[in-house]
Amino acid sequence: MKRFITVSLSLMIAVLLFAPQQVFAAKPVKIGVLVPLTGIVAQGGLEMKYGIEMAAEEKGTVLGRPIELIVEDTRVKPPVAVTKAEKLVYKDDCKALIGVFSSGVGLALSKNIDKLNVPFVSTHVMTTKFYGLHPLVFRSGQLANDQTAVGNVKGILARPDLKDRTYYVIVHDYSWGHDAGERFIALAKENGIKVYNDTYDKAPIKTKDWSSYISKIKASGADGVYMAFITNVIPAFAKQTSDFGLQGKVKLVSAAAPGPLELEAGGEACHGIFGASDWAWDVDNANSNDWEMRFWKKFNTIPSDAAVHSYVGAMNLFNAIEKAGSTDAKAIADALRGISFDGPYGNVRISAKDNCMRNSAVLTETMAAPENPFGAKVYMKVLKTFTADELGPPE
Amino acid sequence: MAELLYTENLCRRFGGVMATNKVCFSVNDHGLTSIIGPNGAGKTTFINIVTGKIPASSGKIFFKGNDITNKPTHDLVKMGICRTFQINSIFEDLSVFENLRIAKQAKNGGSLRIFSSKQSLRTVTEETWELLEHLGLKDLAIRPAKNLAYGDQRVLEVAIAMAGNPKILFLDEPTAGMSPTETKHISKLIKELSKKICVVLVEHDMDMIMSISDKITVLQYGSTIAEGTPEEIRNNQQVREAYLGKEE
Amino acid sequence: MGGTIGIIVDISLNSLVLSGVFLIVAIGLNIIYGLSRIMNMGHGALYAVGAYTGYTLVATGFNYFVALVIAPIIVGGIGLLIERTIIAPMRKRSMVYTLILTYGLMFFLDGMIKYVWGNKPCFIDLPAFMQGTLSILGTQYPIFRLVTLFLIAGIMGGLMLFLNKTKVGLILRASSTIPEMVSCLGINMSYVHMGAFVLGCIMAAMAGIIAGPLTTIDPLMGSEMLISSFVVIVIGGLGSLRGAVLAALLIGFVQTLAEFFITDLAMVIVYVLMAVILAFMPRGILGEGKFE
Amino acid sequence: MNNTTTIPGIKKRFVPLKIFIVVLVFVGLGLFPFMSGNRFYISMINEMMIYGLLAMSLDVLLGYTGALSFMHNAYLGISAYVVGLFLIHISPASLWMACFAGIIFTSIVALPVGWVQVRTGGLAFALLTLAFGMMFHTIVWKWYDVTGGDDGLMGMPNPDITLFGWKLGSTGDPLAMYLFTLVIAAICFFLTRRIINSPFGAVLEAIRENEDRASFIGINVRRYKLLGWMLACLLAGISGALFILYKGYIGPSTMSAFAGAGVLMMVLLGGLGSLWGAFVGAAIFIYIQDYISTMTEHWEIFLGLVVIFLVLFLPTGFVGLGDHLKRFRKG
Repeated sequence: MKRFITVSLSLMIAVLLFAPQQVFAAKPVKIGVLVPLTGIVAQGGLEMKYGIEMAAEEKGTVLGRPIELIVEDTRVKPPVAVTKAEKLVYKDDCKALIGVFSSGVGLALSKNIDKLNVPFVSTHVMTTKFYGLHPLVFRSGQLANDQTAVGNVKGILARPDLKDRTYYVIVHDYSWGHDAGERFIALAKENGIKVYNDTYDKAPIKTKDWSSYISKIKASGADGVYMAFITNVIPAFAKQTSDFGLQGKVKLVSAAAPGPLELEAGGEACHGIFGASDWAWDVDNANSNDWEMRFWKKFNTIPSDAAVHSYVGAMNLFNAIEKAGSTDAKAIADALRGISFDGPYGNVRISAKDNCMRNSAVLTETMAAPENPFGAKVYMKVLKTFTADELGPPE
Repeated sequence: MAELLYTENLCRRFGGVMATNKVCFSVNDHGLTSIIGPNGAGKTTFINIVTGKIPASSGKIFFKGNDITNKPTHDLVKMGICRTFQINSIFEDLSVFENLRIAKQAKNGGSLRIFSSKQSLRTVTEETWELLEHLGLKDLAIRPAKNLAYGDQRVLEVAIAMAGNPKILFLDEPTAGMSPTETKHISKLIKELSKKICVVLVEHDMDMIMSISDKITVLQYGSTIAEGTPEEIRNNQQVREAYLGKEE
Repeated sequence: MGGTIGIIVDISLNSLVLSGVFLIVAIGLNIIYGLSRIMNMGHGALYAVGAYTGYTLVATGFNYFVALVIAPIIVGGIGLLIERTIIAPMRKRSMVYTLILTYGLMFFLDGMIKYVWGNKPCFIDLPAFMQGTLSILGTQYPIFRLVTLFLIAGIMGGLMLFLNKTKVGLILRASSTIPEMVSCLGINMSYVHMGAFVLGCIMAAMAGIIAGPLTTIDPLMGSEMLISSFVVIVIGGLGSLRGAVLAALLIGFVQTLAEFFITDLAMVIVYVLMAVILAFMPRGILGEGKFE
Repeated sequence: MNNTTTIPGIKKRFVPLKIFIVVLVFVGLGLFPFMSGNRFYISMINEMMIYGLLAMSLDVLLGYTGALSFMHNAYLGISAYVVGLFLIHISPASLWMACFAGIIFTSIVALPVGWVQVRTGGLAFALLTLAFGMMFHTIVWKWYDVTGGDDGLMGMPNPDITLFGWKLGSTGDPLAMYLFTLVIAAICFFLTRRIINSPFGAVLEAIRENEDRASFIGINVRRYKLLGWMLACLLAGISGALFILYKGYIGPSTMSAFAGAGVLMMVLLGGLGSLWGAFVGAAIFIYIQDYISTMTEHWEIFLGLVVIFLVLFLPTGFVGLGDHLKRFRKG
């Protein structure tokens, strides 16, 4: 018996070693993907990775060469992301970087972009600091804070039941949160929307127990909350406000679109969250519906805005490399300026003026989901669509 | 003969128990004084207070006339009040040579030199070798202290205390666990030492006590019940009762 | 809507709940340290495993209170497995190495949680009667949080009874003060250490299930609770249960008040408090080792 | 070879062999960037040297004074922030002034903290370092307008490095930065070795061996523990300055409790009580962490297993392996 095992083992190893190496027609074009796979936003990072993988598969080849994605986990920590970017560019010889969830990581990466000397397309960073930050740094993904603020303020003004509420502003304590908070307060004041606290509350990202913040909101008597939280914390905050019996009385307006998976977990308590976002699977057009089904079949997770942004961002990047005709950093960057792609949420164009995308967006409110192929119980219903120029910024 | 060290009504209370109860104890600048008493009489507690290991509850200690009650241990050692421990307390991973060298260095000073090498402290190294030779530990010099035989470790324990050139040396049961030959060796050493400096010995080995002590103090339940020469103590009725219990 | 009384009620109840959760996690950590001088860095991860197990049990149809009993038993079993395989051989090693070993255990457990349950936050759905709020003195307070207070009081009462009244409890208490003496009495110390570790894990799991509905269950809940429970047992005095009770109340109130009034610097206050107490009372408020 | 009758330093055996190895390693590291030229490996080794310096500073505390610090990386962070702020706000070109300011500030902060730390011992000391470390972490994280909060310090210039009058290049150029780190790390290594073998170092070792007995041979344990603490924090400050010059970035996550435990791991991996072991430990830890995390999403599981395996089966760490094997040979 013992002999039999050793023989079969050696056979197996032999097969493994001499398996026919896949003969490459030509050297692949390597693209570095930087997404958070651990830490608080791991779910968002996973969905971003799916979006980019889907784009690479559907695009197939660039400049006649296969696309090879090398994925690295940023752990939402800027120093880690910089080290991983160095590895992707120097060791794996990647021609471009894509992804990045948080503004902190995005800004740290942009600081080192001269050393790395490759184009960087961020697909989820919302900080307004990205406008014209660096000739090699682009944004093609989530709405920036100013665009979301415009969308939300216009949405509030259009709704009589929201117009005259006083809003209590509470943000996650990092650059995106501060930026989103300040933008909304400034714009709300211009349009006569009552804001309870001009100096917005800053909550640590790792906050789990929101009871003391909710008691503050109850004590303030405000009947609306403008929250700038990371996507997967929104349902948790909503659930705890409903635990405290505030769901009917206090209206939640969000600066970022809640993740669908997290909405499912939140369930009943997550109804009534109001906010602007690029896309939700309730958007009804041929391109969007077709994309949703392809995504659902391939990954069996509810299609989310994090996935669709990364998909569109990746397509823009691949088309730019195709247009540039070479993998030279400057050529790709020039090609990226002004490029556009007709994706699930309409035409997404990267403005030549400030390297950031312009695209249409939707105003949504979460409620019980109708019959849908994904088995989702809660969904973001589309109330209104904004055109790109409505959200600005002017070019 | 001026009094080197004396205590006035020294007390130490642990909760309700008076471990040391108004002890008045005095020693001159040389000679061998022994402290004996049944287990739990407060011998080690008394030494712990005088050497600063634990603070006194009340009472005073004077050394060369000035009050040293509750002074930190390292200052007391610098003044020359050194001690050994009942349970071996040596620098295990360091070599025997280093064990004594560091004690010498702490005494002679030079610890603040951060860039010169250990050997640059000439006198410290020379004195360490002399002490090693004197105590017959020379051939064990480079062996780590923890690999020594138990008896040798006890000798090292005394050697470390002696390295500090003490004026008064408290020995807490130095011969505990030693073989008869080693006990004889150590007794000779202690007797020789008590000629130059004051030695206070806490021991259970009565033959040793009676043979080498100049003066004996007997403690029971924390207070002194008798004091005197070995002869007086041997015939003292109270001491016999304390040890053997009252005859019915 | 709130009114000042309402706010006071809110804050005091919130801090009681927070102190309660801190207490149960810290007690578990203290039991393990008090009895076998092991500082378990993986304690936070076991707390998270308890919460997740509770979530899965409730999701598969068990009643919340049934889950509150089953999950600690499961986690206790996991604790037993861990103790037998990697903690027991560390008995004779120095404290530094056990710290690093349990640090590795924490990484391992956190990784396993992500592997088994994925990244998404989960919520334990409570039985009907506990949902909704109760109006007390002009403020709406969730019923569940009040129930938590009773649960915590019950668990602490049960623990005190177990330690003071039962024979095993007596052995545990004795071996925390003089381990050598207990082994002389013919009690196999490795069973005591095993018992202590398992009891610690059970407490961590219970705290996890109770805290589950209060906060959110996500992979990072363990590490955040670990640091808070360190703060509590250090201030209370390592190994002293009564000290942990005092410290949990102190930290619970200070943190909640600080979060309410000066939200930003809340956590700085807590750490400054810990540093001050440790500086002047290195043994913590009640001193070390008194295991009652 | 070793004559006990003369007055030797006991550990003087094989002296020429050890010096030869150290010089060989130093020259090898020096030539490496010119030979391989691959920027990724240059910057990886650069990072290993910086963390090695930090691990060595922790080894001075843990391996030589016997005091366990959970968050020694906090002092790397403080120095890095001060160097960064100095370069951003005061004068972007003066590299040496910035490093000097960083190290001095770290020592000023470390003194009162150290004074409080040395009043405790054993586990209380370790947990107090956790408390102070978390305090610095939270302050740095909350003081948004000065430190940039969670995003870390932005807008770091790249000053030029002039070493003994010779201009290496700007901190942005990995080669210049590599050589700068190598020289500074080497100087710190030799100075620390000198200090450890000095009378002061002997006192630290005595305190590590037996704190009680040390006070009974006349050592003011608290004062020397404080001096040992200051030396460790000073070295951490130097590694902090190198860190921000190399990375151009510092954030609260570098000063977190987990990064602190990581440094502790490096020391234990390398083997306690051997200064160059800390560098070996740092290199291994960084390689394992990077290598595993690129392999799978669930890298935490494997890292945990590696740690448990090392503590159970390789207690004295890789460098300590020597003593481990020697003991076996003796049977």
